[in-house]
Amino acid sequence: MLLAAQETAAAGWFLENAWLIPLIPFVAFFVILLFGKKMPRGGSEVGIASMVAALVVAAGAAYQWIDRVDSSHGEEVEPVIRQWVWWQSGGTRFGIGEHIDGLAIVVLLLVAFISTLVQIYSTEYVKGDRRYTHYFASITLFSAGMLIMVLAPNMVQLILGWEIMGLTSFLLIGHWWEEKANSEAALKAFWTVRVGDVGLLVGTAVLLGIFGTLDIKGINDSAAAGQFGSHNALMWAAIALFIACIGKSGQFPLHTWLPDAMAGPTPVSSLLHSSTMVVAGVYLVARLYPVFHVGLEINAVGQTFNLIAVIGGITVIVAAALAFVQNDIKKVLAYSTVSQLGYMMMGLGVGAWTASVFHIFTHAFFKCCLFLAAGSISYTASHHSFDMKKDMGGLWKKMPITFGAWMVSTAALAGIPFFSGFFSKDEIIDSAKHADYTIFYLVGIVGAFMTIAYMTRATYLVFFGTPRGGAAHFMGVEHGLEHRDDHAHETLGHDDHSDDHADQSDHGHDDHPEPVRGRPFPFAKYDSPWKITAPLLILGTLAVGSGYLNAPAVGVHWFEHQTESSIGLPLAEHEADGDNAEQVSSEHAVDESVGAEDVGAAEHAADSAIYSVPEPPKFAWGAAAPGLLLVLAGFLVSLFLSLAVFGKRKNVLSPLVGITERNKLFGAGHRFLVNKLYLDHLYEKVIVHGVAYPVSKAAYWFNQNIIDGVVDGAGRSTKRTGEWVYRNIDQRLVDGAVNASGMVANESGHALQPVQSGKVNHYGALLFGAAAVGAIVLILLNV
Amino acid sequence: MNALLLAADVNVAQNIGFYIIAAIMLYAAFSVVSTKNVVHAALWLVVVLGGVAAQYILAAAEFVAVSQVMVYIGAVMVLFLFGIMLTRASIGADTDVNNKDWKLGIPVGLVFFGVLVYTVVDAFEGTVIVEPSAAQIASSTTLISDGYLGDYLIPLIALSFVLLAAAVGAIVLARKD
Amino acid sequence: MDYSNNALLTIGTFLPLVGVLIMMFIPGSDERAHKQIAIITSGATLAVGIYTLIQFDYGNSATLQFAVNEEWIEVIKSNYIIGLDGISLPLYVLSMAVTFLVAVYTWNNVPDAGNPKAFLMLMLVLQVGMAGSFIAQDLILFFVFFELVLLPMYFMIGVWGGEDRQYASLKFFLYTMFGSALMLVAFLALFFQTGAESFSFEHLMAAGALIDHDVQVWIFAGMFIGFAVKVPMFPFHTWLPDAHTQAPTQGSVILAAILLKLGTYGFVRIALPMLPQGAHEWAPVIGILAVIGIIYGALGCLAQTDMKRLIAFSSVAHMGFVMLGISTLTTFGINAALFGMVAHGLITGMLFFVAGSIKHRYHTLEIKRLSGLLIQMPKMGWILGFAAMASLGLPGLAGFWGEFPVILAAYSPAFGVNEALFRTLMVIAAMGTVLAAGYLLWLFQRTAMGDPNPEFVSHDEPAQSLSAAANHGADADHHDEIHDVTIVEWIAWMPFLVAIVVFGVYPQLMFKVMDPAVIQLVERVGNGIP
Amino acid sequence: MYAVNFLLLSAALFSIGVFGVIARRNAVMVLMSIELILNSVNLNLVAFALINKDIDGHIFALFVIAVAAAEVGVGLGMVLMIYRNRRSIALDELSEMHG
Repeated sequence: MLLAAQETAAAGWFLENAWLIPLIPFVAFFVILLFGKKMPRGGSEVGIASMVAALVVAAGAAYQWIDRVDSSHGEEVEPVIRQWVWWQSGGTRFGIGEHIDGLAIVVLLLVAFISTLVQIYSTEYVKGDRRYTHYFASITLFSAGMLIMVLAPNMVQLILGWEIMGLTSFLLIGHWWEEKANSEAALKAFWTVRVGDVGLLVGTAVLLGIFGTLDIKGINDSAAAGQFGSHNALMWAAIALFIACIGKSGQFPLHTWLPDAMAGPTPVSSLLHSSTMVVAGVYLVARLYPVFHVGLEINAVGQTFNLIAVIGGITVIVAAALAFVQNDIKKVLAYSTVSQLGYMMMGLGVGAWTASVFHIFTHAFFKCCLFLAAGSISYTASHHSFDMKKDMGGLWKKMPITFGAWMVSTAALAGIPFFSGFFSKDEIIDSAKHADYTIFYLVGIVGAFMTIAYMTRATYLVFFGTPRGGAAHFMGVEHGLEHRDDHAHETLGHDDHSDDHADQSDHGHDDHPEPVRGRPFPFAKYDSPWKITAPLLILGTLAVGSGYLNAPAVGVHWFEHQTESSIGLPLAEHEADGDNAEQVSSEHAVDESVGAEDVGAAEHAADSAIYSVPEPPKFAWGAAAPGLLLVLAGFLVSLFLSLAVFGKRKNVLSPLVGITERNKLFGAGHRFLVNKLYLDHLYEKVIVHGVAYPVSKAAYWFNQNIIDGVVDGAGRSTKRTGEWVYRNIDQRLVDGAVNASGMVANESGHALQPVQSGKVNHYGALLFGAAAVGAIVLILLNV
Repeated sequence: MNALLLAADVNVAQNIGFYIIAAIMLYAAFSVVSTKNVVHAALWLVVVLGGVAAQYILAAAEFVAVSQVMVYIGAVMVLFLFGIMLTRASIGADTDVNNKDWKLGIPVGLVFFGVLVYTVVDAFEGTVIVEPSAAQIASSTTLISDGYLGDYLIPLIALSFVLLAAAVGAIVLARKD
Repeated sequence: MDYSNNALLTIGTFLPLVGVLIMMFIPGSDERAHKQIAIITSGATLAVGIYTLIQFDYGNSATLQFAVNEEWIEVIKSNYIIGLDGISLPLYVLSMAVTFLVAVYTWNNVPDAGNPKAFLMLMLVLQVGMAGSFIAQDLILFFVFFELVLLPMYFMIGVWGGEDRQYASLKFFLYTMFGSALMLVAFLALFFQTGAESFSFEHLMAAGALIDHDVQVWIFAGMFIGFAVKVPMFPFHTWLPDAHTQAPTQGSVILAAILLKLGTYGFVRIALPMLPQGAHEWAPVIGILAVIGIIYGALGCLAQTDMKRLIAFSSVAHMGFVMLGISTLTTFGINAALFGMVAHGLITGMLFFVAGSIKHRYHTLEIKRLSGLLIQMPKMGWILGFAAMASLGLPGLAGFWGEFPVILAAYSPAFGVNEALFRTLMVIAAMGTVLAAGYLLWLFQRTAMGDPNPEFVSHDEPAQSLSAAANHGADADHHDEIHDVTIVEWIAWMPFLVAIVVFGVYPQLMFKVMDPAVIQLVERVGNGIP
Repeated sequence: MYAVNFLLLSAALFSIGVFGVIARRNAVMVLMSIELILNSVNLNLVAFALINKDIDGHIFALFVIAVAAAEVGVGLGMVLMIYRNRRSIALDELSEMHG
């Protein structure tokens, strides 16, 4: 039963039937759960097939959406909405179905595509796992949940998808639940996100109270048109919903669950905890942007900060600082993810909707790629260890694909020009400056500096320097020097040695029998098997290429054009004063890449609308220069720091060799090389030990002990409160009152026992005496 | 006798009759609960029961009065005397016919009496009984029988079962096996 | 009203008595026959229930259907009036389904005290009382059914319960009797205040609204305590953990699934529409107590060391949500409350089943001693996880629909009830969902995850082994009791599991039935408030 | 004639009966006291019948007489049995009902 007559005519089959996209993996989940174990490939084939099918439909829908936008000729592009009755109350019916527009298309494609790659990757990575089928069931259910959320036409469906993601996150983080640490990380993730979800529930209730509907389109339209009772209520709705986003998207101060969530298998980290699930919060803000924009008065005249931007900005800096002191490669990436999510939030907080959504898009590719690369390293080179200091180093020679993908993605993450991250991140920073949010502009460029710094450090530790631990083992085997008969040998050789896995048991989750590994690509025969490296190649390519969908630097605004109807608010020139406005308007005249009609339409809309978001600024190299210079500075500082700190320890020669090579490659001056010891001394003693170390240590300490401590403490004290209440109030007071009455009865029973003499006369006396007393009472009452 | 008593002008006589009988009854009742001789107690009880029957007649309830005489004085009292005999109570005075703490009964009884007097006086003070006419009295027996075989038929049958059960029960209890 | 005098409901309600009669004449030694008869009888009852579902006119679910109005006790003007509408239909059928499944479960899970004959007979009598309460449309009739439930449950706990059964059963009995007494007084007051004309719901709903405001408040107070004890609401809840902990599995399941619903059903069916002004005055009090119950029950859960007791405490929290929904006096709230009743019945029933089966295998429910269920009994462990997820209100499973609309409703309670108060309550209640996630998942983590307790691992297998410890058939010591879900358990549980998913995924199935009736009810309440 | 007369008489009889029930040690005498109480009740019933001009009071009185007869029968039967078993009908020696 269709909920209401919705305009879907001539939208095209794929757009009309986009509801199939989540439904396919959802059904596949049940198929895997019920029949997966009996299938030849343990259900993974169903998972992959369903994701491919979803991807095909999503791609079809994307194609038709592009067609729809292109044929609209500058008019407002309506989203395609279809809903079926899901539940009703008080005669009001609520639907389930689809709400598909540019924003939804972007994330749909993203999720379907990355899920497919990650599932393929996983068939190798978790091969032989005891709960292989469960793994694929959960990860398929995750994709279904995310797709449900993305397609949600109303808040209830959004909550449905949101919570399904939370569930699968719990299941997958705790995939190896035999170890207490893993199950605790899973619980922590679920609880922390759940704390945020209070905001989601409350915010939804407030929205229903304000707008009388839960349909996203209805809410957005009313909010944009100013049709809400009191601004106060809308503000509270926005704050409540944003709390949910803080929890889900790992924003400060609820970000602590995300690094812990790395206890899950690496493909899970790459899919859920970097590229897709954690952007759900950002997606929610983008989806309901009019609510947040109006409710929190973003871009209002004279506003210098707002909740979203502040939280995002703090997250950027704090997480980046934390990433600097991690030894676990996945934790570096996790903090990096948190930091990048902070960028997205900050972008939304300063009105840079398009840039933020585009950053969701590009970030997903390069961050997923980084995680998969980390997985590839641990799978092949480091004996399932993620410790950069103990088990890695010098891997670039043996793992060309992994190394290449990592480097490209790192460049994208760091925002080096012409890699994808540059186009999105720089635009966020630029927009902040443009919209007069100077503080956040500074936060943005400092964040960029820190990003490249920690990534350089990590890259150095993983791929350069002396191989250590597991990596040394791995590298050593190549040279034929040692240990032909152990596990590392098996990693490389294709002959079967499946009988001896004794050495694995010290690494926790991989106690199960190691399966026979797949074959690597012939041109990188020491790298991971092809099922792992193929996704890396694809994602690495996209880490470069995806940026060109919306590259103002080279004059491409295609992405913006496709998604701008999803903002829910008209675009308008921000009324900035002084040089800024002049500069912008002059750029306006120069840059003709946006059609004159579009500008006219937007300005016209801006005149009539009450609220509007500023149009993305026009790109200028001059504006980007400070950021780029800081990126360069960050790279250099971190590089020398890394060389000095980590390179020195192994022997005297290798760091020297390493340093010369790097400096030749990047054309840096020899002076630094000569003065290496000075710098070493300076950085290590002054900056590292004097400033950076204590600061980040302090931040980490603060994080682990205060914020995390608050989280843990809240849990612990809640439990203690529970115990106290139970012991003292329930058992003593409430139950005590009940038992006391019993006891009184009992005691008085003892007291009255002599009365209970068994003598008839006494009974008679009591009976009549009581009757008399009763009669007297009655008389007195009636007098 | 009824007609004589019910005449309006002999109301005084009726009152006097009532008080005399009442006085006798009360004395007899005190004796029942205070005498030390069981047989005497039974005999005083006969006096009380007879007095009650007399009061019934004063209250224009002859059928009840007759039943009272027949059932109580005729049957129940005989039962009591048999009971006394069979339990070999001494015909003479008993030494400890009362409980150790028999005095408990005095306050209870007095309180009860006080409550009842208060209630009765409070509720019926000044209520004068309109004497029923002769015809009414004559028809009262008819009305009673109508009541028994009409509205109260089921309770009557139930009561007969109770009596039967009591008879059987009494036999069972008293049998010497 | 149109009384079709259709015998369907009467048959459906009293059919279990036929089974009881037959069982009476079969010697208790023939346990198998008793189990068979109980299953067949309750199955037949369920079949009648399903037939009722089919015959029900869904387009017309606000009006009473299959209504019967026969003379019963004329002296006190009480009639045998029964009928079914959208509010009672789900609960009516649920009671039948639960009894049937519990009877099936009893097939090889007779409680330790033995004597399945008496046990099953009591269960069937219990079913009559439960079903009757949901169809009664006359206060006296309702009261009779309501009280009929009490005795079988008392015996079930008192005879087949745990170590402390005597205490628990007596507490249960006295507590509920205390509530019933006040409730009866309130019923009679209502009867006399409305002119002592009739006990029928229809009459009382029309006449009750006209009672003087203050009188309504007092009568409502009596009903409130009566029903609140049954629900149970904080602070009348202390009988519940004891009763649940001591009751046999079957008793716990029925108690959680149906019995608790009698209280909330009473609020919705009797207290609200008959005393609108009373309800209006009491709504904030109910709301506050409900929210205290939510938080308090959750805190209580966190402190528990016994699995069954934990689940029992969670009932307090969940029923808090139901009561909060009712106290908003909105369609959203009452719909959600009704949904929550069914959902809680299914989910908590399921949790008690699992707890019972774990106890059966391990002879303990100490959370500390249980560990690694997922390794020893993977299916059981996952069912526990599933039920825990459903219980904490995960969307897509039934529990969500009992909580989420309540939160929506609490934002704007109806008829001028204090908004600021209810918004505060809404936020606190939403926080309750976090606590729910806390205690349920913590329970799951401690019992299901990790390695099995060496105490329960067979000797031939090293304790630290991570490979599935399913094969215990070889050794003959007590550990071979630890096996995964049996066939009988599957049969008894599968409908619960399926229903939790189906109602969670497509809640309209139930909302559609309830909503028109609820709208009518809320209108009626609204009309009664000046 | 005043209604109070009958009622007060009956009240007095009742109270005396109550005293007897409490004070007496001999089971037979307790039974007698009970008879006193019953008769006072009967007197009340008949008086009310007179006041209200309603024959029902008579009917109830007759019921009470019948029940009283039954009661005496059973009561004495019990007393006999107790006597046979214990050779005493002193009530204060019977304390099997001791709580």
